[in-house]
Amino acid sequence: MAELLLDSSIRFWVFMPIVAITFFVGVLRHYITILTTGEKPVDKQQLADSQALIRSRILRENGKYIPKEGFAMRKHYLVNDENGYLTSQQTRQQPIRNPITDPTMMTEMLKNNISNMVPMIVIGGWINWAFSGFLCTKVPFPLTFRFKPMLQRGVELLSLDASWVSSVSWYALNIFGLRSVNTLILGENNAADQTKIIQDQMNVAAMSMPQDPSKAFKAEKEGLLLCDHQWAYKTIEEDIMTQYRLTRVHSHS
Amino acid sequence: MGKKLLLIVGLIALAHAGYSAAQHRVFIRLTEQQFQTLPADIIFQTLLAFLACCIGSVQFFGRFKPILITAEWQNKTWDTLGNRPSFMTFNHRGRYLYRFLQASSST
Amino acid sequence: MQAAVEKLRKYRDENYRCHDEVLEIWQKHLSQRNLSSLGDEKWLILEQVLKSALQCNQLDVADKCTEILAKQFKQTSRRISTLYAMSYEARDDYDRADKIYQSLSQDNETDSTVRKRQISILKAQNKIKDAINELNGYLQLYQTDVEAWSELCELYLIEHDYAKAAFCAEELLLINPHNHLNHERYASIRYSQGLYEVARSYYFSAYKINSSNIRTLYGILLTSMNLMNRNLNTTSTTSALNRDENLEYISWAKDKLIEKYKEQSNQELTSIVDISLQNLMTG
Amino acid sequence: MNSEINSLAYSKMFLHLAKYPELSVNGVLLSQKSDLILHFVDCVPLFHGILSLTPMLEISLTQIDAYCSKRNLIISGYYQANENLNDSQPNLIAMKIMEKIKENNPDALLFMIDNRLTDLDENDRFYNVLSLIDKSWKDASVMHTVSDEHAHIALSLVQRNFHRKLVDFDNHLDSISLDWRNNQIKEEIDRTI
Repeated sequence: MAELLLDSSIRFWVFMPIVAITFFVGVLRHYITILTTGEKPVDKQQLADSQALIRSRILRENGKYIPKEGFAMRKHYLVNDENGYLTSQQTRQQPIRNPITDPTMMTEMLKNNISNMVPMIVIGGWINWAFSGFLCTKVPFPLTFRFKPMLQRGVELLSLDASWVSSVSWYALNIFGLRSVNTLILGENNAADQTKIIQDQMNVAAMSMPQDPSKAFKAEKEGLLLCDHQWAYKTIEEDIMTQYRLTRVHSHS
Repeated sequence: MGKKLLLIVGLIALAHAGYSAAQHRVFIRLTEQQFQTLPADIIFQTLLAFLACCIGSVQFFGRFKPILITAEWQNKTWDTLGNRPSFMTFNHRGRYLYRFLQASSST
Repeated sequence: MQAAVEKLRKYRDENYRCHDEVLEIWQKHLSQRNLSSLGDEKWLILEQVLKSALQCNQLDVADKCTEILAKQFKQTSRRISTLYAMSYEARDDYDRADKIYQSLSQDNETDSTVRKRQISILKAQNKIKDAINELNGYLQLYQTDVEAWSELCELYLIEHDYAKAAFCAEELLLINPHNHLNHERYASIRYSQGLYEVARSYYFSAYKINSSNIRTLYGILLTSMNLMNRNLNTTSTTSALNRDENLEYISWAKDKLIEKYKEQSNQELTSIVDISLQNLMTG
Repeated sequence: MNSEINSLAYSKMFLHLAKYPELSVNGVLLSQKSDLILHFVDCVPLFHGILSLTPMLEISLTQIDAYCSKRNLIISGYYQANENLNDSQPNLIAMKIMEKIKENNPDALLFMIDNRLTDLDENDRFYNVLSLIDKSWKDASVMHTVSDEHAHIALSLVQRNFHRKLVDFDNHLDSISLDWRNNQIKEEIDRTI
């Protein structure tokens, strides 16, 4: 393989700017999303559903820490056939929020797309147009042939070693690579934003509800019906006492 | 401060190791020798610097929690855990008593 | 100055209840300096000082803080209007505060802080029963709010309704089973209700989680003694068996207690505890 | 049965109120054994926040009995302050604890704290003395004498932040190195008289 030597000016005019562009676009996108997401009040029904699901999951997980009657009482309240909370919620007709007709869903998706996908495509196209036709950098470790289409988009040279990278692919690498750097740097800022006094801190997390809650309720109901109650502290006195008896035996003998 | 120091020293050592590796390559090219491996001290310094960076960054960014899940509430009492700020009421004898306490601190 | 900010942060995060100290720190160190160097923490400190000032009935300090906060954040921010309502509460002007809370909860149905404030207004007017009903309604919606459950538990205890208080304590146990205080609180409520077996197991579990909790040892001792006395009159064989069991628990708890008192406490207290445990055993 | 109180008991009670102004507090008062007059000489602050849990109350009463038996004292008073400012009526908790105390001392008195009177600049006592006679409260404040310099002593202690040093039985149970007999208050008062 001939040892290719890249022009050093590529480093300053192509390699570095791409990194800078991706990073600052990430920062820009971050602040745009913060500004655009106004304070959307959580829908009451959605909150009630999510709370019920959290409670029944907690009951399944930590049920063993409370006595049998307490567990049976809560299980009865949640899943008994006539008016258990989960059973009644399950049969409630959920107005199917059809994404196409429902305006709020549409704006949600639109806003989401604008801030994420569009800038990536636009800048990718621009880089492709501005920095096409030459290699941008070399990956230090040798790569297999399959990496060629990924790393050398825009440079169709069969014989070229796979570790060479074209500028468009270098941009793609940057987008994924810098994401963690972004969250690292913006992560700190995010923490600062949360303490802002304007946002009303909802201390009760409203879990994002799946589209169709009745499926979630059915799954939760089955889960709860299945789990039977093994009280964690049935023989706790004995466990502690056996330790004490052992130590006493040692100390006496 | 100690944590940041370790991280900074690690990064500097790493950069220096990279730089001396590049210098070594240039040296090899100038004296037309065939490049085999980096000299032992550069490799050793890189590994050491890498280790220092790992320890430094973990301590710098992560806040360590005790391994035992119960340890978090071990020395908590009802005085701090028991009061609930969002149910705070103001209709209590503090209205009269705090006036005496203020008198002491402001004198 | 930095130490003062650190201290306030500690009081805020672990929600200490020492309002006079907070005010002292504020008047001595922070009120003269502008706190812009702290960035966002400045607003949290101001809010904390405001609440402490309202508790200590220092209404002038409270009004000064509200002004600064209102200047910075626009009037419509929900949090600022709750702080305004709180200052009305501190002036015993409950209906005006309630009006603000009504309007706040109109436009955002699921705002938990506003509903909690409405409940605490009822509590401040000493209408415990209405506060309990309101809190039950709140908990229908927010089923996993720890603060609300422990508040309801305390309200039921004031009303001497141990059964319902035990239900709330069970909820707290469900949400956080790794906190020895929840176990010990649940055991004390069951003990006050007279259910000594459950109380004893939960005192043991609290001891297992945190063996430096003295209340658990006392609890084990008391519950075993009550169980033993109760079984004295029944002459069935099982009662003889668990009589020795209880005796063993009592002696174990007594040794542990004396050992801890010798280790950590002074001589007279240890002798007092020793005598009192003797009286309990013979009494 | 008329009764009087010394400055130590009076101040400890007041310090306990000042240490937890937003919570309900309670405690017991000890008096010398004498059948003529109830002379309250000491006070042991018990709990703050939740008062209706019986296990730790039983423990504290047995320990205080043990403490009193050696010093020829007897538990003959119980004080309680409710959380709400305007609530100065004895409630169910006060009734139950008073019955328990009356078991071994029939002429025990209840010191029901009236939160509105805790402004010691204006009034010399911050409680009403009641006695429990077959489940109903009889006022006994008239036979209770309080000398007026108690208020000054209590006030000066609070202003010198002694209420933060006071240890009640709850604090003792949280960490047993704290001594619930509060001798440092006794020394401070002896020093100032």
